[in-house]
Amino acid sequence: MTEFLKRLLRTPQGAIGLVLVLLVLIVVIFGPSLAPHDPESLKPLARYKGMSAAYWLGTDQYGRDIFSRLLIGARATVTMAVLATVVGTLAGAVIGTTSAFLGGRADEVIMRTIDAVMSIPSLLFALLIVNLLGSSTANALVAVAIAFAPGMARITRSVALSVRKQDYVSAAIARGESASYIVMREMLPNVIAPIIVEMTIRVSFAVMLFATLSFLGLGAQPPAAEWGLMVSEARRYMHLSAGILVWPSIAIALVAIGFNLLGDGLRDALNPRT
Amino acid sequence: MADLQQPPVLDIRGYSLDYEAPNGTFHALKDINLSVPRGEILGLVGESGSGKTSLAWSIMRYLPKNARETAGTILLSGEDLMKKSVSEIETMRGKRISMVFQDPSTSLNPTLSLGTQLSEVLTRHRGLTRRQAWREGEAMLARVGLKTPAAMMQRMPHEASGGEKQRVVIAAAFACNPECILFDEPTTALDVITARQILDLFVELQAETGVASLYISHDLALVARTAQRVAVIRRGEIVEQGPVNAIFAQAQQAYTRELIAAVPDPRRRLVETRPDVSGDALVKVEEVSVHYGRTGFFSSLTGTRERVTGNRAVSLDIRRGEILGIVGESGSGKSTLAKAMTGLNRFEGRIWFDGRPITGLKDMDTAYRKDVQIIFQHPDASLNPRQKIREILSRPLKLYGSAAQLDQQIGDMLERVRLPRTHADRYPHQLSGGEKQRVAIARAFASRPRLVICDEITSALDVSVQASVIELLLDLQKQSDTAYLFITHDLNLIRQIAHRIAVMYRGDLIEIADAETIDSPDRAEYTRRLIQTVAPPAGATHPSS
Amino acid sequence: MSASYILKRLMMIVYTLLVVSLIVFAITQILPADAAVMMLGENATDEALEALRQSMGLNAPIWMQYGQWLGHLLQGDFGHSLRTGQAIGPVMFEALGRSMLLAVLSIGLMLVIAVPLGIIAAIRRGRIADMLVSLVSYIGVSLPEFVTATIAVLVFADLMAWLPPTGYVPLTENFADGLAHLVLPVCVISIILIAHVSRMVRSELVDVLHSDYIRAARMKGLSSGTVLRRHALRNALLPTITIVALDVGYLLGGVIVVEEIFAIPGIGRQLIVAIQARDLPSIQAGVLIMAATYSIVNFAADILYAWLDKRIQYD
Amino acid sequence: MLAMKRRLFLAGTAAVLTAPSLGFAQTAAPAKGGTLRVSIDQAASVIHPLLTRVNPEYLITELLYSNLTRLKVDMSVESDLAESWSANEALTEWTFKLRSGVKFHDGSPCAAEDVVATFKAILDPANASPGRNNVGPIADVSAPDATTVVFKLAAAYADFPVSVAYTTARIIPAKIATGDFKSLSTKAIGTGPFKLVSYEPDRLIVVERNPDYYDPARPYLDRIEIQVFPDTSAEGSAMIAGDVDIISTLQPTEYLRLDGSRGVDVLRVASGQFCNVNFGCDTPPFNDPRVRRALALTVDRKAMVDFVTEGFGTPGNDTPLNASYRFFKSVAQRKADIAEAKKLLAEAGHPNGFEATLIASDRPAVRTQLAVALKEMAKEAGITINVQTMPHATYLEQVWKKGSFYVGFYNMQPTPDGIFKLLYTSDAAWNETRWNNKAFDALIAEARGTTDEAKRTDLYTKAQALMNEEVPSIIPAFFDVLGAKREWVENYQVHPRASVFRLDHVSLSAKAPKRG
Repeated sequence: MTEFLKRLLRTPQGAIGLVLVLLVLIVVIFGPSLAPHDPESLKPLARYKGMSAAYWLGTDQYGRDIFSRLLIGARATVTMAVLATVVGTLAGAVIGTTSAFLGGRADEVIMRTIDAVMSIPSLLFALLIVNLLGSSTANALVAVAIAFAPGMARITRSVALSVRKQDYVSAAIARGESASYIVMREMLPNVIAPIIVEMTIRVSFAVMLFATLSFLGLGAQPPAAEWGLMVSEARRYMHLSAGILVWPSIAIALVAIGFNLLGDGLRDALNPRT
Repeated sequence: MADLQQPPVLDIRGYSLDYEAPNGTFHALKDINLSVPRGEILGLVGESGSGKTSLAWSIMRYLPKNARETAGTILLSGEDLMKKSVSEIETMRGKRISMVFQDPSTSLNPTLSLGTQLSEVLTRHRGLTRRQAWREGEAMLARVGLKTPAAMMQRMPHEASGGEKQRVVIAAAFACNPECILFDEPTTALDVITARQILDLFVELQAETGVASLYISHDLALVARTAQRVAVIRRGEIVEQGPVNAIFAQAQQAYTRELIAAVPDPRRRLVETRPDVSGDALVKVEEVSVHYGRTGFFSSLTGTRERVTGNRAVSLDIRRGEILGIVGESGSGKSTLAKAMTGLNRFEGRIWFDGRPITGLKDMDTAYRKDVQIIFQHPDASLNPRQKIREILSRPLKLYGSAAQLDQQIGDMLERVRLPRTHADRYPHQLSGGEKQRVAIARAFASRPRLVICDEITSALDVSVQASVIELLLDLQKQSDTAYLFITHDLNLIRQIAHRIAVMYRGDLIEIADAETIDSPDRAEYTRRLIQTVAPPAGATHPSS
Repeated sequence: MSASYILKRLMMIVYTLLVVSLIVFAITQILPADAAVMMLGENATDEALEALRQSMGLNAPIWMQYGQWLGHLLQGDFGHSLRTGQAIGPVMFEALGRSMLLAVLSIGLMLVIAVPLGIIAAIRRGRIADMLVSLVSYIGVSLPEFVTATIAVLVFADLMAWLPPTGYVPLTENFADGLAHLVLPVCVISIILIAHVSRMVRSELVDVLHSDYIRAARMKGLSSGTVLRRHALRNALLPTITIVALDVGYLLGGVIVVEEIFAIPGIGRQLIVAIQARDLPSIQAGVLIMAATYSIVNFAADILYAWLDKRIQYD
Repeated sequence: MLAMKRRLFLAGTAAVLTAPSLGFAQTAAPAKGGTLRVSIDQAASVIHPLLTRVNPEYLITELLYSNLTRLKVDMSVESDLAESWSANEALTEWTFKLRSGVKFHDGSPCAAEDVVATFKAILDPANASPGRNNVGPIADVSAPDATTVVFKLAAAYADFPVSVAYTTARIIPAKIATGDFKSLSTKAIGTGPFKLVSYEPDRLIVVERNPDYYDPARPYLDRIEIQVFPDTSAEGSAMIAGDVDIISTLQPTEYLRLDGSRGVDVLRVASGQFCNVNFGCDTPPFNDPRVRRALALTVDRKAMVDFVTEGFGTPGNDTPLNASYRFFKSVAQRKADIAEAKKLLAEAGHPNGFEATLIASDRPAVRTQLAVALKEMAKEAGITINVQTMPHATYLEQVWKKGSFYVGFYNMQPTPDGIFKLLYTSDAAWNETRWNNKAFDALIAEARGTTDEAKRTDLYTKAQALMNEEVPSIIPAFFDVLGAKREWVENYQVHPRASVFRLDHVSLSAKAPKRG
């Protein structure tokens, strides 16, 4: 483990990514207790304030402290993105691994169907699902997870197929092991590493997908401090105070970059070639 | 023959090479002294990791960034290659010194025609126009024994066979009449008969051009047949060098002697027992055919069928306690039978095991599984890298036997294959290749099986390791009277250990013969060609026997 | 590549569209909206609604409605919009044309920038140039389109006044003005793709440069330039075709947001309006057309790839 | 604030108007010609003049069609197709005299039978015209001769000439009104100042001057291009860049942005447009007036005006009337009083407050802003409000008129009667609060038949007081109607009704860019 960490920290991507993601995690965990102001209380006299000692990043259209909102919103934003990605990945991983293990007709039908689903752009798919379920954070989560699942199924399957060809799986079959043992104990642990890399990178896509859903009015609900919602609400007020738009954008960008870098770093660390 | 009056074409003096790794410096080559005069083939023999390929790249001046050359010189006809600039080296490569690689299917660019890849050497170094180079290329292909050179020039790599591709690579290496050519295991990726043809071609061309050749190989037998002199390299150091005959006759170093002893020699039989021929055979294989590939859903709609035959109606039997060898080239269907018998492939026909009919996966119950075990070629692949040895070895115990006193049993299993009990807590990647294969063997023997299928289990191992694994297998066989189905492409090896040998060719079983009489002249034509091709090293004697 | 391969791929497209049609039909059936209410509005009487439902066949079993819908589709009839009453087919295809113009320009711009960036990064692997290219990529993929679009309009239209901020002018109407209106949206769409494709080109090229045949080509004494041009680039760039085709899916999604902000009446905008207005036939048609576009682009990419890469053998 | 002219218009006479009577000095005759670009903030999905539902659609049908009368900026009516009109003593029968020689765009004459057919079509439930509830209590309509139309009303209605100016009471040819009614969804045959050139609902609607318009002087413009901008920020950018000449509906934030931009005039008029928080008065806990009043008492109306309108508005007093309406007299302004609110809650059996989900559709954005602000204000009194936003279409389908706690948004109506009858009487077209207060109904009905201005004002004031007491909906703020135009656009004013645009009076100055 420590050796792996060393490998990860050796690449600049891995090092910066890890630092950024750790920073984000700290904010997620301790953000609410660190926030200097109530993120929801309206202050008619303190609207559109710039950066100051009292309001580090200024205030928004309702006079709410942007810094506090960012600290508290991290939980909604990052947790949601991670959760949606994890759920989507798990669903995809189960479908992909099962399809690879079943092989034959079943595999072909599953994969063609997955292809078909993937021909609907994931944003559009998410839009349809949120419309179907009604707009709320939880539904957006489901939508993003569903939108991610086919892609992850595809990736998992290709990894799983290469694992399935490995002799240790043949050995397990020849030994007469049960299908569930083979999938769970022999295949999955070896499929997981590349999946984690892909998943890490997808967290940043999820953050953006959530933000975009919020922009289209289908994600988190006001007055939530979800960052994507903050940005999309801020678009209307950006000419009055740029900070409302800029700070949450930077926050989103940092998370996206952090997970992207970490994913690339993990990939390099797991790949003996580089 | 070597011209000893001239200074050597390739002269390496006191050369040392280090690699800077994150966890310290790795000394890849230490004080190497080698020289190859014009007209000579110097064989460089070493096991994997010995540094023989590093040396080749040093000579070609193609080293990774973390390489540090700490001492020595590399001279080509007296010019110090280490002092040449990049562009000077680029004009020398291919023209004055060239290289032939192990696997022609990866060393040729898949998207360029063979002709393009051959003629580009000529346009680059001999200043020919593209048209001239193309014509010259056709002539070269004729020279390397290709039947239709004009057509071959037009072909893409995937449209040519391995042997044909390697001939093109050799043609390119000889194209500019270089002073020196490095051959890096040029036949390892080829089938035995093709390999022999390529080797013959190389020897012929070498004699014709008198090029100084460094022939790098792990195969001592092969080197002995090709080279005039041989150098043995081990852990970055030249252990011993000298004329082939001298080395084989009286090796000075123990390591060299070990290497020589490990080379399989059919004249030295390792089994004395004979299987019990009375009573029924343990396994009877009746008309078993295997077809690969399946008709896809969409293909079936469009009427395309995609089926490849792996085995055609193979029939044979294995007696109790017998070692039955199966030999054949890659693609001959020898592993297919193993997969059919272990339920990894569907098959048609019937297999009788101990009087019980097995027609497919559904008949392979726990009792059958317990009795029939398989060991694979690559221990790296057959041991799950995420499981500890303990878990790997516990599976057969849990599946077939009693899982009581697991640790005790696992320890005993490790000892049976001559591994320390403490290895149970290790992961596969913490073991060497030979150790891993021993673990795989231990796993197979855990259930006290009556038949163990060994699918090329030694071909990924170095010769010395191979010898010890074979010894272990034979010992286990003696103890438990297990029957082996021993699949290999190495005829010499199987002639040492098998009772009977089945020869397969392109999915067909050619014949089954007693190991001792396999070289009799009234064998099938293919068998005879095979025997001829892999004749044991002529001058070799066996000091240890 | 044989005719039967092409036939097989075409049948996959048919299957894809069938699955998509089922999904989209299912979703639109469950969507909380009553087509009759959508058509007649909030002021309709119950009798009028019932009469309309009857005439639209909304009271028939779902599978029959699906069959009817599919039957009309096969005759090229996408039905009429519940919102505007116009025939959907012509409207959607005209919108698709505008989106495709946007998409093609974006892909073009992306290729012109991303491929050289990827090549530079691969050759200069681990050096400053590589880091810079990575940095650009990371920033490119770090912001959602609606933010980049907002910033782009703010900077290049409002502040600098170099470009028209928004709107759509058909190229046939006024070519220069039409093109000027497309610059910002095309740039916004390209950014994420540039990041993705330049990284793919880089990693493909790095892989190829590490391959045996590149080493073999070097050992023939070919200069680095020749090796790169003749041996490496072709092999590294071929897979880009497939990647770009797969990115079309992402592009079609991005188009939704970009068209919304830049007021481009493309298919993405049509879909958003349709979804917001619960215009079910338009949603169905729009999603189906998008999926078909994606499938056909990928089919074309496969054919192109196979044509360029002789190695690939199809049954 | 516009000074409202108040005069009774029982009978109007059609002076031939050469200039709009807007109360400001007309410097020179308007220049003729030119192309005007107008932006709208959502697609104009419907151009059927009897079926339109939103402001951008009204803008288009106003250009293409005529009513019998039309609203001026001061909310009084002037002649359109009708030259003059009069009523009987009881205000139950109204006679309109039509202009002669008016032609539809297809060249056919427009006569009384067309008017009759149009109103019959509006009233036909099968056509589901939104105007059915807004054109007054018409019992019968007939055409004694080619230029006379007589309306018989079911009850006295003083505001009838205003109600025929309603946005969906545009006159269409009789052969369409009785024949292929739907055909006007994609084409336009009206008598309006402009003719339809092209119609792409989501992008661009183009109209050109109708040379046969009944007033030879108007319109001044040759052509109007109406462009759809789904994104308000982009719309503002287009105005700054000079790509559009008029923004028909402007958000307060964009107003602040455009204010001071070179070449741009921002426009503002106080209005009776408002957002309200509707209670289902038949659903607990909102069936208790004390609960409704308690919530109303939590609202800091001044702050609300700031939050929701950026200051472009006026505080509301939980009644739909304000100074922009005729017959308005203010009742005592409600102020935030948390202590009183808590007391009322305790009396109503909610000493610890209560929890409720407030639904706000996503368009326009002020609904959400209002909900968020209310959530915070109500917190003080221990009321927990969860805000739920949803797409407008879902809202219309699932919540509007059905929900019991949601945010509404309404244009100013031409008359007090218009707004009360639209939303608050028991027989209101959209009786979303289900308040069903008989005393209130009686007051409104009485006012309908009253011509005396003072008496009418008194009746409406009583109605207001009743609403203020019972609070069927909280009306925390009224919005100013905002707009913007380029300097070169002349004679354009934003209309407090927000759905009236009068672009036929607009002209372009010499500074305007020439457009092909």
